[in-house]
Amino acid sequence: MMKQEKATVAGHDNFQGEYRILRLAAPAVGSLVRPGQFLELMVPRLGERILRRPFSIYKADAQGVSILYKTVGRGTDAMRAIKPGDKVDIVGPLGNGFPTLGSGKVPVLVAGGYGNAALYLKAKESPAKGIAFFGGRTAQDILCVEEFEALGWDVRPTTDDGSLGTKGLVTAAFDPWMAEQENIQALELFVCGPNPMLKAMGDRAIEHGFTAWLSMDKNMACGVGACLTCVIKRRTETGWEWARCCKDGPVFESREIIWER
Amino acid sequence: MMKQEKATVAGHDNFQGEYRILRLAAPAVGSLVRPGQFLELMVPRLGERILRRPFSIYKADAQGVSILYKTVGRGTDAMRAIKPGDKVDIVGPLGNGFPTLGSGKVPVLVAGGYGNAALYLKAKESPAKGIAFFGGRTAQDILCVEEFEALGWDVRPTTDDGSLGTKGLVTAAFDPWMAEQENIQALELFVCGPNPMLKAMGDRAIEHGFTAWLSMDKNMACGVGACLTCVIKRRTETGWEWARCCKDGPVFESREIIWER
Amino acid sequence: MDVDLKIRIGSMEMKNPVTVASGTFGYGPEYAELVDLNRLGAITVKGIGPMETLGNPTPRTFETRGGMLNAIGLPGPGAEGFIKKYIPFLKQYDVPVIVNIWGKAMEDYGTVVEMLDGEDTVSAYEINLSCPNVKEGGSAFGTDTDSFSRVVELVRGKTQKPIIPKLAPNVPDLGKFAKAAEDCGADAISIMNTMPAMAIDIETLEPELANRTGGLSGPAIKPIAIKLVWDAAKATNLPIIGMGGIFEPEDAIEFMLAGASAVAVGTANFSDPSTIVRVIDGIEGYLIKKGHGSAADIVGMVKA
Amino acid sequence: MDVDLKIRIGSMEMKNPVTVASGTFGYGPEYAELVDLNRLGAITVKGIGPMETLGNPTPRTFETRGGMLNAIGLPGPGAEGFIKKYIPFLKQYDVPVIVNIWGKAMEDYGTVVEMLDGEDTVSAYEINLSCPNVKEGGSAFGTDTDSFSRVVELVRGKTQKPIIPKLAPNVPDLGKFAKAAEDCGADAISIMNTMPAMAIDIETLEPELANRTGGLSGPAIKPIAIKLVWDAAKATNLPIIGMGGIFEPEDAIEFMLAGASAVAVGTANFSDPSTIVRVIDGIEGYLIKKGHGSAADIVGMVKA
Ligand SMILES: Cc1cc2nc3c(=O)[nH]c(=O)nc-3n(C[C@H](O)[C@H](O)[C@H](O)COP(=O)(O)OP(=O)(O)OC[C@H]3O[C@@H](n4cnc5c(N)ncnc54)[C@H](O)[C@@H]3O)c2cc1C
Ligand SMILES: Cc1cc2nc3c(=O)[nH]c(=O)nc-3n(C[C@H](O)[C@H](O)[C@H](O)COP(=O)(O)OP(=O)(O)OC[C@H]3O[C@@H](n4cnc5c(N)ncnc54)[C@H](O)[C@@H]3O)c2cc1C
Ligand SMILES: Cc1cc2nc3c(=O)[nH]c(=O)nc-3n(C[C@H](O)[C@H](O)[C@H](O)COP(=O)(O)O)c2cc1C
Ligand SMILES: Cc1cc2nc3c(=O)[nH]c(=O)nc-3n(C[C@H](O)[C@H](O)[C@H](O)COP(=O)(O)O)c2cc1C
Ligand code: FES
Ligand code: FES
Repeated sequence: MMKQEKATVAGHDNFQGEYRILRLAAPAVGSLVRPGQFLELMVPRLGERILRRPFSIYKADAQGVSILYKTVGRGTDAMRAIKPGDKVDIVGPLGNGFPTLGSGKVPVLVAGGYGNAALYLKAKESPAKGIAFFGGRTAQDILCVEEFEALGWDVRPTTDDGSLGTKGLVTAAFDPWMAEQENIQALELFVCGPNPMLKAMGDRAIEHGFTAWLSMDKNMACGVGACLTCVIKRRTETGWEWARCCKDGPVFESREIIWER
Repeated sequence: MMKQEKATVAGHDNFQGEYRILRLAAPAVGSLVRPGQFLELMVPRLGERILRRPFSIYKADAQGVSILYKTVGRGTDAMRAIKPGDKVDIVGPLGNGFPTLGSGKVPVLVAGGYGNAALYLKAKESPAKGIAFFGGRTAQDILCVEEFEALGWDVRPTTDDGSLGTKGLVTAAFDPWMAEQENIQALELFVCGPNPMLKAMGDRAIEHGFTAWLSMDKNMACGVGACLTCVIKRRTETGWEWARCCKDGPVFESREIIWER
Repeated sequence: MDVDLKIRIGSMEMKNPVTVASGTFGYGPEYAELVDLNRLGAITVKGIGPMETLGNPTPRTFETRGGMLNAIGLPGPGAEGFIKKYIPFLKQYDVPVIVNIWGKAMEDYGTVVEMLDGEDTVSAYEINLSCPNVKEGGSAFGTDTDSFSRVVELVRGKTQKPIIPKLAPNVPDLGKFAKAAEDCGADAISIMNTMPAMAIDIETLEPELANRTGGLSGPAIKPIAIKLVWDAAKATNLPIIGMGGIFEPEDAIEFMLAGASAVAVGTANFSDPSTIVRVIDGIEGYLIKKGHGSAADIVGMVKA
Repeated sequence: MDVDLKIRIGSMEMKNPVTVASGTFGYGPEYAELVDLNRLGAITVKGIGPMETLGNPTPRTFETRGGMLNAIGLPGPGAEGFIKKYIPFLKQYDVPVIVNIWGKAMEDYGTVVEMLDGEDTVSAYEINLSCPNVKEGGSAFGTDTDSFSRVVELVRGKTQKPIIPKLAPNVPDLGKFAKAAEDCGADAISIMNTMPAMAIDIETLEPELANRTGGLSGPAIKPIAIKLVWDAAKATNLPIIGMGGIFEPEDAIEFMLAGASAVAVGTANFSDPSTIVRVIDGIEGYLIKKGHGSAADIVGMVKA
């Protein structure tokens, strides 16, 4: 179930590093959210640009939702001007979200960039807590560590410059840890981050026989499954078909995905 | 001489009724202004609309300029969001402005709406002071009365609803006054206001043989004489030619103008 | 005051003049949670070919100033798939369904209609003769009056239901196509499809769309579409379904004044799913304000 | 690092690839206080016909989402008036002057050239075969390859100076016109003129332009123009002057990657008179950043 709602901005602040947090009073959308879902936001005063922008839902409750975002282009730049009290039109919650943890499975979170935000609700909801691998360029890019720790997760940061945790990509921490696991096949990964990270984790899942749920990041236009912009190739018995990241995803199991460039 | 300048907003406040005053630190433009000139302002954050908006220069000095404006559409609506400290791109001063008062002439100002603002510098500069007829819908629409009085002008307001001065159009005060004048031909009118007011004054000037400088209001695109959008028919010896309000005007003597619809 | 919003296109009666533009509203279910489908004058579905098709590689869309490019390229379930997957859903609503059809070869148009014509739920066919995003067929049929007429005649021969050729905008004289549609027995025409267009990423030197070129839609093209509707209205008496950048009720009214009997909301669905309902209500409000008894009254009323 | 910005069109050398779009920059003096004219690659003046003309009634322009409509309608001093009023001014600058010419009848194009050709200050002719705003001639010549070729041949016969037909965008296959221009001895082609368009005031029911229809320009049309340049570049080896919605240096670079050797800044002049200089500097900066030695290097470099 999705809704279109004129949300009232309850707060808009710097969060950490280049990220800002936008808190929206949006009871209709807020009360429907499952972990891993996203919303489509109409950026106010962006007259010349006509499409909504998708953002993962960081937190949600019966009062509303919040998102974490970074300025990367015109839309996210114009978002900086949003003020408490403004009205912001959102459509959500969208997408399938993450499935619940399989019985007997060992949950592992892997995230980079806004992926940390996308995994927070999953981390909270998960009956079992485990290890979370968070990657970023510098310490500034690793979001929400204390929050995940407060939920009972063992957070293992990696940074490109070594300013926090292990130096290197997320795999630099994940691979040695994985090598130590006795029952690799019991692992169930929930991954959200840039495409190379998704692919790296997907490849390992297939090679080592564990489960990896990957939240795919594709440019979107409608966000509801109507326009067929956001498709990825999904394996079928006879070959492949297009699957829409916004509607059929954004979460797919690694074996479903046929990677392109 | 005209300049393009990134002006800094020094102030932006309610002025009176529906009018707001925008004060710009703009030394390059400010120091060049003659009475009756205007500027073209690029409205910030109006992405989908691409043209500048013309505004009469209300006040000007070596520090900058100010304008008075009313919200009538998208551009002037977006202008409401301008904050002190913002940068606003302007081109000006533009147009010919009002000529200096002829020797032995009796100056009369006639204005409606933002015309009051457009005449302020003229009122100030004029060596002789005289009578000013200001028309508006209600008392709220008659701007700057005290200011003109402080400069030594005898202000005669008219309002459609009688809430200030004579009830009726500006002609309701002007016509009886004119009838009393001994040397009508010595009158020299400086008029800025809506088209019907311009035409009414122009007709009287021609009928009674006095001079009337009319500041014409025509939609503009470039503001500098390049696009030929803002033309009006100007009488020539053999017939007529188009004259550009932005460059050849906005001020024309009543006899030059051939009125259309 | 009561106003009559009904519009008739051949045997199809629309309860109001507002439908959706093919390809911007899926097949019906996609927006059903956000939009009360029973409010619509008609539902126009994404283009259906004779067989299942995959469409173009990604990226398939790109946002531009005041518009967007798309090169979706007509992926879809094909006529059989459409009947199986979507007819049961669409049946539930009290809204005529316009199926947008396309083909790679001329015969394909006939084949789709043959496959669909038995379905009562299908109320009319919009014939896509103007898709800029498929190599074969598509646009080529729509920019040459001979092949245009042959396709329309072929479809006319296969069905009693209303047929609505959708015209290509990139021709110097749209009136000829409007006239040809009339001569070949069409019941209405749709104007316009997207405008062929392109964007290039100056950092990577790659076109922004995998298909390289695409079609421009959205507010940017509205003035082009209004002009084409006005041109066509002078050339034919057929009802016109006008579209291209309708984002506000005022836009829809502008199309009707220019000569459109009905309008379609396209790209605006992505931007604001409430557009369709706002447009329907806005047209009604305008008719009341201006003292008109029916939507048909304002069609072509522009003083020009 | 030194980059070579020079571009050559026939015998005309431009010190950089940036000119202005005819009709958006007057005849030179209008922007001279705001823009250092000596920086320009060339000045393209407003359309000049054989005789003084009045153009269309007002309103002549109207702003739309991401663009504007104009139906100025080619008022101007005529060839003789132009020589008297503007040549003395233009002579002062070290910038080639491209005179945009037009005619109501085919012969008019020849007449203008005969009248202007003795002036050394006139460096080249841009042949307007695509003005949507005049009844006779204009667009009609630009949408039919036969009359297009006849006009170009006629002009070719009258002058040794470079001639640059300006193409109409509302044709299904621009390549044919590009090819025809080449075959008739043109030195370059300009792409694109405005797109035929219209807007209606829904309160008064009047078209927003007195001429009823006009031409759409500005950012809205840029993706259409890029596509047309790309099409034409495949069909001809002639240099292309690309225009349509260039507001930022990145837009100009996009045109060059698509295949334009030079570009023209049009509607953006109204919006921001500093655009031309920013575009020239921006192209230079891009070439340096990307390690190119000359502007010509990036022409048509799109990976498509
Ligand atoms: C399901 C989903 C969830 C997302 N969640 C978040 C989130 O929680 N926080 C957050 O900050 N961002 C998130 N994003 C990315 C966000 O949508 C983009 O950053 C935003 O749309 C960019 O808009 P813009 O107008 O600022 O950039 P544009 O001007 O459109 O583009 C600027 C640059 O960003 C790139 N870009 C645009 N869209 C995307 C995209 N979807 N993915 C990667 N690059 C893109 C462009 O290619 C370009 O290089 C999410 C994207 C998706 C698809
Ligand atoms: C030389 C000159 C000086 C001006 N000085 C002032 C001034 O000092 N203060 C002030 O408030 N306004 C002034 N104006 C009018 C001002 O330019 C318009 O109000 C403004 O451009 C409207 O922009 P918009 O985007 O808000 O309206 P739009 O959305 O463009 O239009 C909204 C409505 O306003 C009308 N409109 C647009 N432009 C004009 C115009 N030029 N004249 C009359 N109606 C118009 C439209 O037809 C429409 O009905 C001046 C105009 C000119 C030509
Ligand atoms: C994403 C997308 C997909 C489209 N798919 C189709 C299609 O399958 N068949 C068709 O005839 N038109 C298709 N169109 C064109 C629209 O139906 C419409 O003619 C065009 O977008 C102009 O209207 P708009 O500006 O309101 O979107 C598509 C447009 C878009 C944006
Ligand atoms: C106000 C105006 C007047 C124009 N006059 C002419 C003209 O006289 N001759 C001509 O060939 N093109 C004329 N054009 C078209 C432009 O030269 C250019 O082809 C078109 O505007 C697209 O570029 P742009 O989007 O950068 O403005 C005119 C355009 C505008 C906006
Ligand atoms: S974004 Fe439209 S189908 Fe996914
Ligand atoms: S507004 Fe362009 S000539 Fe006056």
